[in-house]
Amino acid sequence: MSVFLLAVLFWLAAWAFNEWLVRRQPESRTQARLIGIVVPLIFGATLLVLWEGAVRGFEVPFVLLPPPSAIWDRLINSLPILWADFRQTFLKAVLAGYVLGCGSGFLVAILIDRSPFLQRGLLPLGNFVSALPVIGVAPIMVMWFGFDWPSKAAVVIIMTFFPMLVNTVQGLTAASAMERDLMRTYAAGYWQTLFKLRLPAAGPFIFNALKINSTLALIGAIVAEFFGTPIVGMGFRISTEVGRMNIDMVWAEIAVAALAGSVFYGVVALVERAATFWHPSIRGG
Amino acid sequence: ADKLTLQLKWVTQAQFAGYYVAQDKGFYEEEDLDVEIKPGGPDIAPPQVLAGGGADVIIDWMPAALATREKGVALVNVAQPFKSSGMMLVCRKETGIESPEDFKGKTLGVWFFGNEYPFLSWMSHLGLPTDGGEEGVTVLKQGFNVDPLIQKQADCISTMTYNEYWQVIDAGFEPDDLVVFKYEDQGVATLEDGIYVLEDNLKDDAFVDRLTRFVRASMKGWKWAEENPDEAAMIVLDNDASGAQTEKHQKRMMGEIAKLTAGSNGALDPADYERTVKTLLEGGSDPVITKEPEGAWTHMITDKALQ
Amino acid sequence: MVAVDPVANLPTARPTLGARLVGGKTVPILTVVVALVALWYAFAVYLNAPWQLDRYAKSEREWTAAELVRDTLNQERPVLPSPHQVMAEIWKTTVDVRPTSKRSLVYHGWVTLSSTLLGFAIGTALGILLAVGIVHNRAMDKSVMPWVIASQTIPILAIAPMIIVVLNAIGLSGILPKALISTYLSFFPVVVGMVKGLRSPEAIQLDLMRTYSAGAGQVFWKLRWPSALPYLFTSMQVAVAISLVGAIVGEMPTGAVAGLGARLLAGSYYGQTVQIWAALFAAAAIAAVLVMAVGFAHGLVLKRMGMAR
Amino acid sequence: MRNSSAAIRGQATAGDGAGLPADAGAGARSVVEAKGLGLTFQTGDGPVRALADVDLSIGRGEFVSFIGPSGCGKTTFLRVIADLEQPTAGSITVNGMTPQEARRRRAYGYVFQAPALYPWRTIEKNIALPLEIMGIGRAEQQERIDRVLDLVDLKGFGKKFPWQLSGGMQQRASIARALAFDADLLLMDEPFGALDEIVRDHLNEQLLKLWERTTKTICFVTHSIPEAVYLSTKIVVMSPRPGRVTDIIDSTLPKERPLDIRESPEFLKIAHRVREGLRAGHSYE
Amino acid sequence: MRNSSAAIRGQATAGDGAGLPADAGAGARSVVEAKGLGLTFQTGDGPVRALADVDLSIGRGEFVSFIGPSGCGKTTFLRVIADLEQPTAGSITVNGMTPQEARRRRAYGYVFQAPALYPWRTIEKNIALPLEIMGIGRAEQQERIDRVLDLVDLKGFGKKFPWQLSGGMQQRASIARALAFDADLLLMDEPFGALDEIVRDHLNEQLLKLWERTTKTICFVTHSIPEAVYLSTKIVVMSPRPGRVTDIIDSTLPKERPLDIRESPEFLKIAHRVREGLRAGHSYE
Ligand SMILES: Nc1ncnc2c1ncn2[C@@H]1O[C@H](COP(=O)(O)OP(=O)(O)OP(=O)(O)O)[C@@H](O)[C@H]1O
Ligand SMILES: Nc1ncnc2c1ncn2[C@@H]1O[C@H](COP(=O)(O)OP(=O)(O)OP(=O)(O)O)[C@@H](O)[C@H]1O
Ligand SMILES: Cc1ncc(C[n+]2csc(CCO)c2C)c(N)n1
Ligand SMILES: [Mg+2]
Ligand SMILES: [Mg+2]
Repeated sequence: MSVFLLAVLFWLAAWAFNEWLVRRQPESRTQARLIGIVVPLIFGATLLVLWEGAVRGFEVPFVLLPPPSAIWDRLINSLPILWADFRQTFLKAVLAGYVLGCGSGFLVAILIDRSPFLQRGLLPLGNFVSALPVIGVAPIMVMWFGFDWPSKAAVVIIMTFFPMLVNTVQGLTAASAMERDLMRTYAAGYWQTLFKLRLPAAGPFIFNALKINSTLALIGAIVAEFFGTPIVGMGFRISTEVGRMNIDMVWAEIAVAALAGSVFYGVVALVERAATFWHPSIRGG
Repeated sequence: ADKLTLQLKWVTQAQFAGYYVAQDKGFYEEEDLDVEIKPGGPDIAPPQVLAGGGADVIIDWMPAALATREKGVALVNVAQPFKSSGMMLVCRKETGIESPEDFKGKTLGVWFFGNEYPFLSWMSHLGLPTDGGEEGVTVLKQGFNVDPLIQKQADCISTMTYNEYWQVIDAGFEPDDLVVFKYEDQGVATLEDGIYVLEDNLKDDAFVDRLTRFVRASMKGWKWAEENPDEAAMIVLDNDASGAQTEKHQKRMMGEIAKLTAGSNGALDPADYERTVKTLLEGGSDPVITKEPEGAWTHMITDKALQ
Repeated sequence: MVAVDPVANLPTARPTLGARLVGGKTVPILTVVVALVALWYAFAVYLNAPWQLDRYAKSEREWTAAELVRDTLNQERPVLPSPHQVMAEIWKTTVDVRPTSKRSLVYHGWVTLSSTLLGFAIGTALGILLAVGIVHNRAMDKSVMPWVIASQTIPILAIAPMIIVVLNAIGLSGILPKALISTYLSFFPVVVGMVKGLRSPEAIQLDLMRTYSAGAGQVFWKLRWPSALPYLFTSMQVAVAISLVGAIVGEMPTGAVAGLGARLLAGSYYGQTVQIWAALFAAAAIAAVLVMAVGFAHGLVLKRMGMAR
Repeated sequence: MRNSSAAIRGQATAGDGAGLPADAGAGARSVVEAKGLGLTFQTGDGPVRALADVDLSIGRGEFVSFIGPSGCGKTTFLRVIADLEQPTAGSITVNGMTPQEARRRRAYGYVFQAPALYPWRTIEKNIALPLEIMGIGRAEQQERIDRVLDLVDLKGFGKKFPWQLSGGMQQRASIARALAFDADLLLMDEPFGALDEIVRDHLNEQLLKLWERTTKTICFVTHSIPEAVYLSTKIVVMSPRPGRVTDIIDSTLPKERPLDIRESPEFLKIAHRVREGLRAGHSYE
Repeated sequence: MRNSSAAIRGQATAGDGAGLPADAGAGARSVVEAKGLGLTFQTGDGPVRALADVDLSIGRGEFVSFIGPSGCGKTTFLRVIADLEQPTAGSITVNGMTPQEARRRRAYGYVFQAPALYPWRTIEKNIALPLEIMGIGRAEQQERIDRVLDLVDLKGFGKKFPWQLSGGMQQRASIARALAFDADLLLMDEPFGALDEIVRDHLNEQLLKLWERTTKTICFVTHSIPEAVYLSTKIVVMSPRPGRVTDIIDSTLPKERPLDIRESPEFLKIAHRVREGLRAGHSYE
């Protein structure tokens, strides 16, 4: 119990320290960047300390929730397995599915936009795809595309398709009336208006979808592996090791997923910064 | 009435008919018990539920239970209604597999989630690596159903005598199209569907008393089910909240289950236990358990219950 | 009147009767549906044919193309069930049985829907709250956002069973654990969208507020919130859909007792493809209705705000 | 005070007509021809009549200024010419075609009342926009950009983004954009509203020179009476809600106009007439 | 031509000072006091010096016009007073306080160069915005709204949305918004730029009346020399990049100013001086 209280104390102290850090006027760019990195790290560290404290303080059974220290132990001792799983799930299924899913969501949005007929006919049906639940779709995909990663990629495609579709459709209406009128005065064709005005204006929405999808894709691929897979992959490992009561391994795998997902998201966010630099939310509003 | 929660290993089906019968026929009530039966499902690990306090008693397979015991969750087998194993590996005949020697280079579907231990032990018995190399077998994590065999994605798949095998047959296969390897026949059978509790709880007399009554009533249920398989199946059907089970399938399953429970009065046969442990210990380079377990079973409950 | 039609450059048809039919939703939807169904039948034949041919070969039977098509479309365990099989199943499980029966899709749909809505409501509220914190507090922006992102990379669906066990261990049971899984999934799109939306006001609009020395609350309610609404609704459309996925997945570990998730699972367990597809359709239909409801609310709000031109 | 607009209709005024290319017929000579033009907006709380009964004919090579109280429909009229708004009564032709056809043929350049620059493009790129759409080569684009940037005195700001410029600079950038794209008909909606007198004089001169050199027709909305008189061959005075043409004044000033023509009695006489026409439309006094 | 601004600093000009309330000290009397003020923007391609070395003192009750070429820093200077921009050199006080404190006390009303109306609010609601923020009761809000709508001649447009108004009407709505909220210091950035001469004259008169009636201090950016001369007690002429004060002209016109004062020799003399000062800052000729 006292372990837990100590952890809480640590948390409060770290929080205060963070508050102090972010209120400082950074003297230089590097210092500002450093603060930007240190603050979330401290926050994360306090979460871990709280976790460790809670698990030890309340004597939570190991098979329910292992402490971070045990997970770390397991992590560094299982790097080869973790790497193999990562390659199978992330580098193959997630990336392929993400690219194809976002791409097809985007293309269908354009298609829908291009033809008012389809807009009225296809969009309501697009909503249909939105919630095809993984657990329903995954077995079907295994049936169609086999046990290996293509079936997982297919699940990822289905999961990422809809957020992209909705956001792109909404984004394509984001250009203001006057901006559009300008294009009309040039008698710009559909595609010119699209590429020179409406897509740039839709940028913030599209990146929204890309960000949401970066985490959805990972979840989708992992869950899809519950429904048949060769005996490698992050989802395979998680479900197998739960059954074997190796919960520390499960969390080690989750840690890898979290790291990969965060980096993935971070990369998308960086690209967003560069591509939609003009939007008030990035210019600093 | 005393409350007691039972966590099943899998969804509501005739595999657990004894417990549903005991509840439905009032056997638990007669013992002054108020039993809640929690169906399981894929990814529900009964030992975890037990450790988390979500259940007092669980149904599990012995290999998984022993492995869990090594992980620090002290499971103890207090009763064993299933005498024999229902596990089989079913292969399509056209793959040319006739005996275990032919497995080399083939693709086999296996259940994981703690159900893979019997299979792994068997393979190490045969000296077949399971890493997908030339010299060994390629293993697929098989989903819930028999599709991999039907779709020819796997050469053989795991089945239970009482369930998946019949699904293969229902899918249009003739028994002649199939080659079946029963774990029992291969000498690698391990005990299935036992009743387990936490070791610490056995020190509590009140709990032991409740447990005794539970086992007694449950065995009564099982014996009733063995004698009235069709009615038992209907009871199971009534308890299936998903509304997905069919009468034909459950009746057939009950028939097969009765063959597995036959010969058990509920008390664990130490010989069966020894055989299971031996099989598991022989798991080659990566055995399921590393040392002979101690205190993993007891007759304390069954002795009292079956007086 | 002002030209804001996204396809303003296309020749605008005069509203004749035919055009009005085409201009409405009925004809387009019907056309697309018919096209999809045709495609579906074609695929069903293609995907189910190998097994059927196998059958014919085994029974050494002569067959014609018409027979093949008929048989592939009416298998008991098809790889891809044909539309009429799925429709028949849906009909059987919705109309032919009492809605309260365990065999009724209506019953299972309701079980799923209720935890979806609860989870969605909590998730949206949580997402908005977090976004507000992130936009207003630098410490939160810097420290929480990265972890919100990391939280989503935890495959919650994968550990949903564990979560439920843990929640049960601390005394939460019933609909709430399932709803919490929906919440966990659905709050994220809301956070991402709302952070963007709350930051979308133009500099000059914020400057105006500064000149009034408006408090943070006033800036929020009078400027940031209205500007963020388009982002909020778009995010909510995504969130409600994911929420349903979460609810369905959450049903697996509750012992697959009831709900569309249980239905899907039972379907896969017994290789009942038709049943799977029926449940899938029910889920998709619920999703479509929910998404459209959110979209409809969006339209209403925009209209009230005078922004729908 | 109020001229019968019917009297003016069809009349082929074109300044003193110097240097105009001989054209096929009188019909082709008239660039804009409006007859009984009316436009009513449907708004939430009832219809707003923006234009009513406008009869107007603008010949090739004319410089027509529109002047009238705020909200009287000047912008609306320009937008009708540009096919950005559909009239609800009467008829209008542009170059003898419907406005839509004319727009399709890129008959005009339009300077909006607000700058309408795209925030994701630098000033240079904003000016290049119509040129890109019309498929003009890179080298020529650059040349034109340099020329017009120089013309509006924004040299050195080509690489800046719109939000980094002052209001007047943005306005000038949007003028530059319309000039870069060399249309025969220029529609300018208060282009010099945000500029100081000196720049304005300068740009007035430049615009006159440009107009003299080429055979452009210019429709020019302004609020400055001297500006209208100085620039135009024809001044259209409008009355408020619903916008009607109350006076059409043909300028008697010579085509050659030094800045100090603004002190000539001729000039002051016209200016007085415009002012009177304008005042009649107002409710004050 | 260039006055030494140092000579002017501290001098407590206030027109002919008629009817000003006696104030505690000279410090309190000076509403804006800038010393050596400078502001440099950091942009992607190097710094832009918007203001340099501005020394200026504005007394209570003064009407100060700022005039200068486009992009010279007028807006920037107003924004510094309003605490919307932080100076990078020198110092400035508003009512003897830092601009921030002054802003917190709602010391001023600001009319932006662009209308900055919120698109989701009707005109009435836009005008009500500052009143809501300051917690003024419903009934009084409505009364004030009606009054200012009348003042800017927008009666009957209160229920319209901004995009349903013409450019000039939007501009007037934004003036009305600033007037509804009754601050002692008014900062107006080209408020009448988009209005025709008649309305402009009318509003000029109204503004003068308002200023005479109350003891408001007004900072007024304009591009119109006559407007500046007609309205001001002090005219600040600025030079372009970096914006410096090149001339400060104290008006010798009487406080009572009928419109035809604009033909008086006195008036023309001042206007001439302003024009010269302005011209010096331009590169033409
Ligand atoms: N989209 C619209 N919806 C409804 N009413 C509109 C719309 N656009 C303009 N109006 C109305 O039409 C009338 C004319 O507007 P217009 O913009 O043509 O005026 P204007 O002469 O250009 O004025 P200004 O000099 O102020 O720019 C105004 O009363 C305005 O309220
Ligand atoms: N946010 C900014 N970033 C970079 N440069 C800026 C920014 N705002 C203004 N500038 C620069 O500062 C200078 C002064 O701008 P300011 O808006 O004060 O001019 P102004 O006198 O108001 O001009 P106008 O009469 O055209 O409105 C300009 O050169 C402009 O490019
Ligand atoms: C994910 C998954 N895990 C395990 C099993 C196997 N299983 C556990 S209990 C039981 C009894 C048979 O009815 C069976 C087969 C499965 N099918 N799917
Ligand atoms: Mg206008
Ligand atoms: Mg300015």
